[in-house]
Amino acid sequence: MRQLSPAAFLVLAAFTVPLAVELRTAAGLFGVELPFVAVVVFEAGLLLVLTTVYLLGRLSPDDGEAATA
Amino acid sequence: MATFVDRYPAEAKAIQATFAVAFVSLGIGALFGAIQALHRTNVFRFMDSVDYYTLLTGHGVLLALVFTIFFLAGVFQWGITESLDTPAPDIRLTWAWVGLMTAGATFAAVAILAGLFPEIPMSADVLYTFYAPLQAHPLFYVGLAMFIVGTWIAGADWFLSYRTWRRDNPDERIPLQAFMVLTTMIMWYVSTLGVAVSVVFFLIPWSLGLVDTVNSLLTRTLFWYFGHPVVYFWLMPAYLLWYTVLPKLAGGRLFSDPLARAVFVLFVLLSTPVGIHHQYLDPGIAEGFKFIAMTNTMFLLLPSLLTAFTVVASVEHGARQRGGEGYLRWLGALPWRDPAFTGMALAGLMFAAGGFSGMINAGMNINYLVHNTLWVPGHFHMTVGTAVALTFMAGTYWLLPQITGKAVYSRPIGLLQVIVWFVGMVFMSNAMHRGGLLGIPRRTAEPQYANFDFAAAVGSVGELRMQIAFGGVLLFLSVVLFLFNVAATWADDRVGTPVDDAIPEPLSPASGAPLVLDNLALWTLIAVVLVVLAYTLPILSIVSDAGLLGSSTGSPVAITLEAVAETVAAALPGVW
Amino acid sequence: MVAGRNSESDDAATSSDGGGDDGAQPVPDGGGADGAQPVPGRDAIDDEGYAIGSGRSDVVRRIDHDDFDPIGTLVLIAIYMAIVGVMWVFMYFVEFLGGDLTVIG
Amino acid sequence: MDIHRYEKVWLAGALLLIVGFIATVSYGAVGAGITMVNDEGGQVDHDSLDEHPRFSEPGTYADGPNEYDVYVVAYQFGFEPGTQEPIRVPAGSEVTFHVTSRDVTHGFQVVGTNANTMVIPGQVSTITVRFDEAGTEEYGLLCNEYCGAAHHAMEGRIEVVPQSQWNESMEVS
Repeated sequence: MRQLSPAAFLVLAAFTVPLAVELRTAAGLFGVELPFVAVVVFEAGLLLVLTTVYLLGRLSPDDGEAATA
Repeated sequence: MATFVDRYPAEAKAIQATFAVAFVSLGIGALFGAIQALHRTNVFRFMDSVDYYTLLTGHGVLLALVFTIFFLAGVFQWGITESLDTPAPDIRLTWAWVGLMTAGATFAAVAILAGLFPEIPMSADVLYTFYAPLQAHPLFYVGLAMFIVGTWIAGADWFLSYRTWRRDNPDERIPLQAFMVLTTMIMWYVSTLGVAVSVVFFLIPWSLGLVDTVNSLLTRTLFWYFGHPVVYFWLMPAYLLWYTVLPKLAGGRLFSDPLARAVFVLFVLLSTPVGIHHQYLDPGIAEGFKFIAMTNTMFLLLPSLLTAFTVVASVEHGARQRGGEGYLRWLGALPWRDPAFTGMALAGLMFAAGGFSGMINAGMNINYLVHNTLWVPGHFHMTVGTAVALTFMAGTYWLLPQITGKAVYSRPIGLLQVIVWFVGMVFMSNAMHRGGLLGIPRRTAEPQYANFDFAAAVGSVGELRMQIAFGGVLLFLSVVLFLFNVAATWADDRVGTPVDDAIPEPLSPASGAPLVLDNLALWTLIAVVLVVLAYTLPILSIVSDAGLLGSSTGSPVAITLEAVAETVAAALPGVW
Repeated sequence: MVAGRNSESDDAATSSDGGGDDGAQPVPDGGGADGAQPVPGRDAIDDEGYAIGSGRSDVVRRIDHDDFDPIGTLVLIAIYMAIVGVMWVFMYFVEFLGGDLTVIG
Repeated sequence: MDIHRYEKVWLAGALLLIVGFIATVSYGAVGAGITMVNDEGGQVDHDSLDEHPRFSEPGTYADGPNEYDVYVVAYQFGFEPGTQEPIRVPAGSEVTFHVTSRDVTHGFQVVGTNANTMVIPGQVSTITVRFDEAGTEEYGLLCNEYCGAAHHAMEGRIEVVPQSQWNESMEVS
């Protein structure tokens, strides 16, 4: 599990926001009407994944594998 | 290791003054912004809607003119002194423009804020664009004029430093930062002429009652003659930081000095003959003039698109030097924990998005779709409100230590601050763009109308309002964190090396740039010719149509609750 | 976030920060070809081992003009170009021309 | 000056993008026939609109088969007609709005549509749009340029009346 610095964690968290906000528009283009909660859930999901990656990175030592942005 | 303040203490003092004024107006302007975001979305209101426009005027003038221009004046003074390694010709001259600009800004601010107090017979609720015949108190126009003249003296100050340097270095290339400052000021001199004529020859005499009428379309056209270049006046210092500082922060070097120069020359040439694209939907201007303005505007995209490549390439160079690999994985190798770097990077990213909505605004007939809708403030909160403002805040984390000799109080707070700004702006400006497409107008205090509702295709208008309010609150929070960090830094003690302030040489050096690029006189001449070509006929036809002074008598912005009550009452019959 | 690092800087990578210059020895002349001031010394560095603007201090190799091709930039820019193109067509032909009451005179 | 080949590629792409934008807009003007608000409306003396043949009695004027002219005066803070009583236009007709201001600069936007123009004192804005037979029956109207203390209350309505129900009483003549 590669390491995420606190900074990287924050920056990535910031990037999840536009994704979540635009989720419904994207769905709307395919005629899918997503409720507002869907957006909240989606954002929460993204943050959860990110947090897990971050914590795992804290626990397990870095195997020196390269980063993915 | 000595930094700027140790080498140029006198200049540093003056820069500290301009930064101080900039940050104070940033605080006030941001507070107004937060109040507006909550008021017009009907989330939280404590004032009457008529006061909304007073705050809106304050928000626009304090942030778009005072914060940006005072900060960039500091950056330019730093850039000139540092890159030419030449002290100000006479520090009293420097303090003269700092003083004049401050006095002018204060006058304008007083005239605006007086509008909040009915007992004071003074108001200037004319918004940042002060379209006649809406009439502000003379103090407002006088303040603006003093402010502009102050910037002219500042420019003269910098050209004098350049002359001194040139005398000692007859055959050198102009150092890049100095080149950027000088070209930007040339653009500024050319473009401020319009607003100066409008304010000094028409609006001041008219507000003093010396002349009875103005030609609304003429003063409006003169305003936009200046109103578009001014956005480049905000943007150029951000570009200066992106070109010369960001690569260094990323651990790299500027990809190409010659291209950076070419880009600034293009801005000198094309920034001004485009103003009419703000008047696509104005009567009294032939479609042909609008089309010419559009083609100029579209080609003005070129320098910004080139900047995108050069700056990103310079940042990539840093990432590669820091061990970055792959097509995109290198992004991970960047120093994201540096608030100065991260702030500028996020600002650049958002500028890419704001650039797109700008392309839409530039399209002549598609303007029917977005003109004066919420889309427009959505656009400029991404550009001047983030590309410029966030870059300035990020730059502060790197510049403030140099001009105060003090290390930044807290890097983590700084990082949090720039990220909160980014997130807040995503919420607010995204919702504004969407709202605009639904036909929600800009510059209004009320979210709802009596005769109709706005229909949202995806989601609901209510959600858009919530996003605007939430984003506005985050943005205000970000400014609070920023100002706290700045104040705490300022209150700290001097340290030996507050910051790593070395700027590495460009990968592709100035020597590769054609000498003609440094021929400032030539570019000035061509710029003037282009302006004459683009504006002579429109101005002549506007004047011959409605006369130099037109027929619009003043309409002082009176804030009376009765007027509002009557109008609302008048509008209601439409409903029932 | 932490770069893929070469072995000599692993200790930095495993430490609690992403870009600190602890461990990672800056290459001679701090990576910048400027050769002006050196990278700030420890005394100048805040408690978290960091001075703002010291991106140079994590430089692990020096890349000069001739051996640098900004392929990553080209990729990013191409993606941007594609997005802008699609969005423009959508905005103009769907949002605008698809709209009601278009001005024809 | 040496420019990296990637940057040359980008430069070409950027120029292509710019030319593409201009081409699209030109298509809109020539192909789709979209006309900009321009100087055709001419000028009026906004202080003596009551002496103007049409603005003195603003409203809908019949002007040839299925062609109508609607004269609207914008003022602080409303439209005449539009605010007190709605603007009425027949469905399935081509309508030219002639809008001017009695006092300050206003905006004239038919909510949620492309009918949108500035209204500047002394100038007449003219925009022609087509109201389809099967189109919307009612539109909102708003001022989208700040015009003073009660700007947010400056609004109105446009009623699209089916041809069958359209009668002389709805016209000024």
